[in-house]
Amino acid sequence: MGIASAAFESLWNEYVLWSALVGGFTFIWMAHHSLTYRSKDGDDDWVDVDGIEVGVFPKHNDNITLELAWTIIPFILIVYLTWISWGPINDVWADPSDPASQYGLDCTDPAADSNKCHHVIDITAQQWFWSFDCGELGPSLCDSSQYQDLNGTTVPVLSLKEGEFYLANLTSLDVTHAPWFVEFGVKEDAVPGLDTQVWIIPTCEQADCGGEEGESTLLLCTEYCGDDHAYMAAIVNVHK
Amino acid sequence: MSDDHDHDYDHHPSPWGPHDWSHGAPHNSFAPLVMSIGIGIFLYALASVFVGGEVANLGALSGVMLGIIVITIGLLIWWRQDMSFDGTYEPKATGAPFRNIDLRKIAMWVFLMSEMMVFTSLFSTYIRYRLGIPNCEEVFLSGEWIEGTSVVCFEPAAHLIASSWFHLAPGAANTFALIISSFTIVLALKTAKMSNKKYADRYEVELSDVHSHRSRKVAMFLGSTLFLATLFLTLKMIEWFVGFPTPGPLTELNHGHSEIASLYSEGYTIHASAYQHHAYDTAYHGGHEIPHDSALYSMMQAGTHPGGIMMADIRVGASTFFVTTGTHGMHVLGGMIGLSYMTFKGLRGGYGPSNAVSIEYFGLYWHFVDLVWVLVFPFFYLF
Amino acid sequence: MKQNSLARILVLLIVLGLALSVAPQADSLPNGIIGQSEKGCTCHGAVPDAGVTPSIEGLPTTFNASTTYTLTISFSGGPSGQAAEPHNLGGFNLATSSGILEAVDDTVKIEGDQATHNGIDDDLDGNGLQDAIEAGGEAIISGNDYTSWLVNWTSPSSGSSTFTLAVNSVNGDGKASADDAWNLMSVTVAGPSTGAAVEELQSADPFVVLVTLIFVSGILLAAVILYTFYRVSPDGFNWESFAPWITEWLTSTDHKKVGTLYFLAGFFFLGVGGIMAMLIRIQLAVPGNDFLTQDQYNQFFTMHGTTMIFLAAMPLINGFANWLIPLQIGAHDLALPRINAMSFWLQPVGAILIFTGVFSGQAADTGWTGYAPYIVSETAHSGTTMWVAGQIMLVASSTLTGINFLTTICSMRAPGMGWMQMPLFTWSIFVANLMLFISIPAWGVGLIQVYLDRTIGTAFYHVASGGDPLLWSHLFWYFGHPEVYVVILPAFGVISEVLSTSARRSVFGYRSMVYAMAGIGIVAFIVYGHHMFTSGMSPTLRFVTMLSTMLVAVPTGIKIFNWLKTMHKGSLVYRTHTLWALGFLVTFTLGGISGMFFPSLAMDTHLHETYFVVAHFHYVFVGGTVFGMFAAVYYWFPKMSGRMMDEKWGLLHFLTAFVSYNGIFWPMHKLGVLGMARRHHTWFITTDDYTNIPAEMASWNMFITVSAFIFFFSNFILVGNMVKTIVSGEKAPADPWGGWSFEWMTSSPPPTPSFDPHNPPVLHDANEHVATEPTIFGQWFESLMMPEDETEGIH
Amino acid sequence: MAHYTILGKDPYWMNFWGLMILTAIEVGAVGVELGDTITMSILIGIAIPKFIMIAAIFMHLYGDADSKILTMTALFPAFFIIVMVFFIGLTSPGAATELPAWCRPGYWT
Repeated sequence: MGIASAAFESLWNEYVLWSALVGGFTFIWMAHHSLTYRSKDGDDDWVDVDGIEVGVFPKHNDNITLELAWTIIPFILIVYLTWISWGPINDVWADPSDPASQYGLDCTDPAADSNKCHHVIDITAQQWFWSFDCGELGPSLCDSSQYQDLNGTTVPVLSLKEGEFYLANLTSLDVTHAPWFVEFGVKEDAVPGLDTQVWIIPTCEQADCGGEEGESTLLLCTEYCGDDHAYMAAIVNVHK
Repeated sequence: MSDDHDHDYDHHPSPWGPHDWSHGAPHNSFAPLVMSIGIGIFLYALASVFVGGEVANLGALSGVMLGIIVITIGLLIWWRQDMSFDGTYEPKATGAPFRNIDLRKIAMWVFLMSEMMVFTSLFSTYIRYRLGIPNCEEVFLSGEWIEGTSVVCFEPAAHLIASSWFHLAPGAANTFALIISSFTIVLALKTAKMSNKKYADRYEVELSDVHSHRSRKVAMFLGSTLFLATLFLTLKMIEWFVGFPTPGPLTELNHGHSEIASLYSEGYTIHASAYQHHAYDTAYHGGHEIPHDSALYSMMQAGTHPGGIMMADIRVGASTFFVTTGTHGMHVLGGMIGLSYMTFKGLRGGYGPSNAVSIEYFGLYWHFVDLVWVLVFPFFYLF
Repeated sequence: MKQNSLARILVLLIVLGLALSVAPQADSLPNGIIGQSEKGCTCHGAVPDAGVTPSIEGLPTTFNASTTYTLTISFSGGPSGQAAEPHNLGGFNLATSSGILEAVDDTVKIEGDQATHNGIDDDLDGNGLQDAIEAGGEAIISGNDYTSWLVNWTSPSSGSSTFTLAVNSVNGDGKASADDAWNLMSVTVAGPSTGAAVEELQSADPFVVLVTLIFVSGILLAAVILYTFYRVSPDGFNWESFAPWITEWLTSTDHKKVGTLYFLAGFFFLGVGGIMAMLIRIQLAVPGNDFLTQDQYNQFFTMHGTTMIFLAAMPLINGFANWLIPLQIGAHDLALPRINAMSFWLQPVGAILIFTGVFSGQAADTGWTGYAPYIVSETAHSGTTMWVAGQIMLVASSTLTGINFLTTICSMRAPGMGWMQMPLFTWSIFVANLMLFISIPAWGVGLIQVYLDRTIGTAFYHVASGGDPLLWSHLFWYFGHPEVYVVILPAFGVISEVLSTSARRSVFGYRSMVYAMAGIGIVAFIVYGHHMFTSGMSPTLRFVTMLSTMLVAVPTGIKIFNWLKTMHKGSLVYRTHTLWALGFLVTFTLGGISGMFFPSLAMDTHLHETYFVVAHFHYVFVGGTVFGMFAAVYYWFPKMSGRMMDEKWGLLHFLTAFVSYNGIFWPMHKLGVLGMARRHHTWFITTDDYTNIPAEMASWNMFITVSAFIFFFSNFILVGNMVKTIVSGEKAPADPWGGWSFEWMTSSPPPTPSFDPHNPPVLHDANEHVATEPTIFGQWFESLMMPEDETEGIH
Repeated sequence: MAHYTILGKDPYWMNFWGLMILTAIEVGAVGVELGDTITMSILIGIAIPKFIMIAAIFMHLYGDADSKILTMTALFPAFFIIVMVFFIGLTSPGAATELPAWCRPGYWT
């Protein structure tokens, strides 16, 4: 199962690496100390290093160098992780009015670069299904006229073309919903009374993108919206 | 804390009161249990009376009353235990930072911290909506409306209230009422706090008469505070719902209306999804009210806007107004409940130099309520 | 098709009735009716329109077994046929509880086991004229060009059959129009009366299960109380001695008694929340399960979250705080004992309000976050109002608790105990209460707004009037994020105490521990936006909170490393509470690390609202708070009860619970990344790889459910251990573990008063006191305070 | 209790009349048409001294032995109040794509 966006993939790998390092370091340390420095209950041969006695605040057991070390080193790691997390913000939140952004301008805009431009579609959410509106886009770029059965529920199918950039305007007619393009790793809330947007970059897992039929992926609702929340799904079809 | 009066742990006072304070704080009380049950009944019944803005079951009002009665019983138990409090048990703080300050005073200040956050939340709500929703006046002047279709906009109550002295009168009177009540309660404190000797000199009474003389005076000041608080809520009800007849000579000034119109009668309510007001009527005063530099004016001159009365959905603006001032009003109500107990206790000679701080600590709350009004008044009534 | 029992039909009818009342706003789509599910169809206007009349003809009053009937479905009324070229007239969906539906011609198709019109959309330009006609060809016959259709129905062999028909009447413009209307009808036909019908075994309604279990737990609790009463004094087992005993408990303001009451409430609701978790896990064990309907599932996860956080974790923490804070700081009681009792009693009454919905089957179904506008919408259950009311009482309770603990800790410490000599548990309770106290008014105000919206009809969250749903999210998370630290910080305090005592060292870096906790307390208020990264919150604020959220890891890291270093050169004694503390270190570190994935925006857009989040917060709530509380139970139970707990049972409890716990939540990380969304009542696996969750999820979910049951039952070992200890435990000495703070000074259990009032405890300090000039800050601070020799108090 | 006097008079009495006068000015300022900005400045300009007068004299945050530490207590929530007003009161919802340029990578390099 191909996961999410390229941005997600690289961040994920980096984070998992650091998680493993930090976690491994902590657990090895813990295992070592808890096995090395132990004694049996009832043994009297332990040394009372800090003068523990009821009603007496024990001796301080500190080391300012060490404490500063594990304040500063994690802080540096945090700064690094923040830095690498900052970069991909433009992948998920690019500014559609900025011609320099990686998704360019709206393709219908006369000023747009035809090699780097995006298409705008509308997604409307309501309890409990999605409606897609491809606007003026032709069926090869975007098609929303099909419906398909998904586990006993008829859901709409959104067909998109691989390699194109899509900007979806989200609106909700009743309560808050959120389309989650499971394979593209993006979601954004559709809030009633508010216009939000989400970038969709369709990707395929197979080289031929499922051939004629295209490759189908799942869209789920990920902001709790009432009874049939779990059935509020759609199929996203990606083709060459 | 004072070591003179240790807890006597073999002492088992009745959980219904009264309490013997020389044995320390109450060790048993039914008040918490009873009051909690009362609050539960109250909230449950209230939600049965109203559902989604409509009266669903008026019969449940009896439940609301029952809840209030149970809460009152709980309060009475609480007060019965407190009535005998004469200052013999007054623990003080040890150590930094509140060294030597009465615990009750610290607790009251800590409580006020949470009250500050309550009103900050309400003000944040107000600021967010006031800035986030287009103002009705601006919408009106922009001409982006058409008669007969409601537009969503934020109508500050101040726009209505500050438009006429008659609308402003109850709110302005309330401001003075609260300030005077703040003054009367510090007078009560001052009177209660004065040593017997000083009191006798000051008011030229015999030392033996000081107690009864002082009791009357303290009760008078506390009673005045209670009266002013009652006046505050009465005026509030007049302003919200009831209205008030204007005396004859003033009717002329009030555009010929024979009463101070309440917000309710003006249509300014939480349900006002189609609010209409002469301020948003292009025909009002023959259209002289419309500023000539506004878009609406130019549109009407050009004949692209037919004019008429703008209809507005002002529910959010009205909700913030009524709930914020209402929360303040509930605090006044809470103060009144406390004051009625204190007045009663003062009448019975319950306050003297040894426990006058009780009045001060209640006063902290009362002044805080006044402080909040200092902010609520300009932001909700004037601007 | 599944066999439907009578109960299922009834449930279906109820749900359909509900669906009628809650049917949503929706377009009328060119294809007519889509999106039908077993509870009806969800594809029309806001409310059913009585102007549209559906009908089914051809049904017998009593059907014969296995006979085929031809049914004529039709409707009249509505905007149908108003378009210039009448096509796209409407559609239908017919469901039957038993028997088989078949299409007679191409105008009808069978979807699942339901019949619907065969919609062909041939009007891509939406001008109301078929493209085929425009192109000069023949009109294409489409199922939604009719107002009546034919369907064959083959009856089952026995039982009765309920038909549910939804029709919609559209104006044919192929667009969503305000006048598109729909309606719904339902009819039941009796089956053959010959032969004794075999009663099917009916599965119990999960609600009945839950309510029964809650009552059984309540009765058990009462039985335990009676048993305790009996054991304390077998001769005095009569009303005359019972009445004052129970009165004492109902009216007591003593911090130890109130603490015990908090424990009883906390453990009771921990059990109730656990039962709900088990029902949820049964539902999720297999794909496409229908053990719970979505309606029930939504209530259960809402109540599970609410119960666990507000009615289980918080009372347990308050139980320890009540018991231990006065003992640890050497005070005779809390500052305001009666207010303390009030804090407690508001909780059970609030809990009853929250649960009123459960007993009526209409509990809140909003999630514990209760997002607007769903929470004020009419689709939310009626019990939501009571949920809000109960929470308002809990807010009041927490505020009173805050006043009490802040005042107590600030001003009632024994002589010699400065701020930097306070036990770390006291510090943790102080910081936690400060955070709770400052943050909870925001939520209280939000709750009152919602309560008023739902009752008297204010419009704070009514989107149509300009209400802003995000305001609720802001107010909720302004409180909600500090709140999650409020429940974890006391666990930090417990672990500090337990680890240092067990390692027979003083805790490493006491001061940095305190600063780290204070730092967490401050940072908590400026990070809450990370819960709203995918909402429509101000993007600038999303960015700012991304940066600040990253910072939380620093103080948390300091604490973890300090705990590890505490063991260095110590003499760690393995007792049950030590094991739980070490277990806490493992799980909390894992939970902390997984938390680092969320502030990274590009990852959060994928991980938000998935099982990865569920895994993360259960790792910190259960692996953090609950494990911390378990350590605290084993650590302080001897002090409270005066008897030692059984270490063997404790070890068994730790091993089973720790292993099964990780079995529950570790796989959830994977589930989340692979595409399992949170708060979904069901999930599917089919042969189609791409549109479904991968097949391996089925095994993982079953594994999780089994682990969950083991975890649930393993905790009865603890309950058993506690009962066993009270009844027949070994007597505990004053200081069984070798701790230094004041609670170990008094006997176990402590007398009342805990310390001799004529000889109050004084804290000594083993560190050499170096007399130095106070710093400028110290001098300034000293100048703020009342003079040392002020004996008169304030005038 | 106050241990000081204002201009030789009882501080409570002086404070009371000061507040009455300020409030009268406040109400008067709204009655006279002065334009929004001036009205707002007057309202804020008067609310602040009123606020301080009530807190300092009626609530005894001035002139008592415990005044300083209690003032600090009263000011403690200031940080949290500012955070709340900024985060809740002064932000407005928007689409993520509206992220301002200064929050984007590359802007600073």
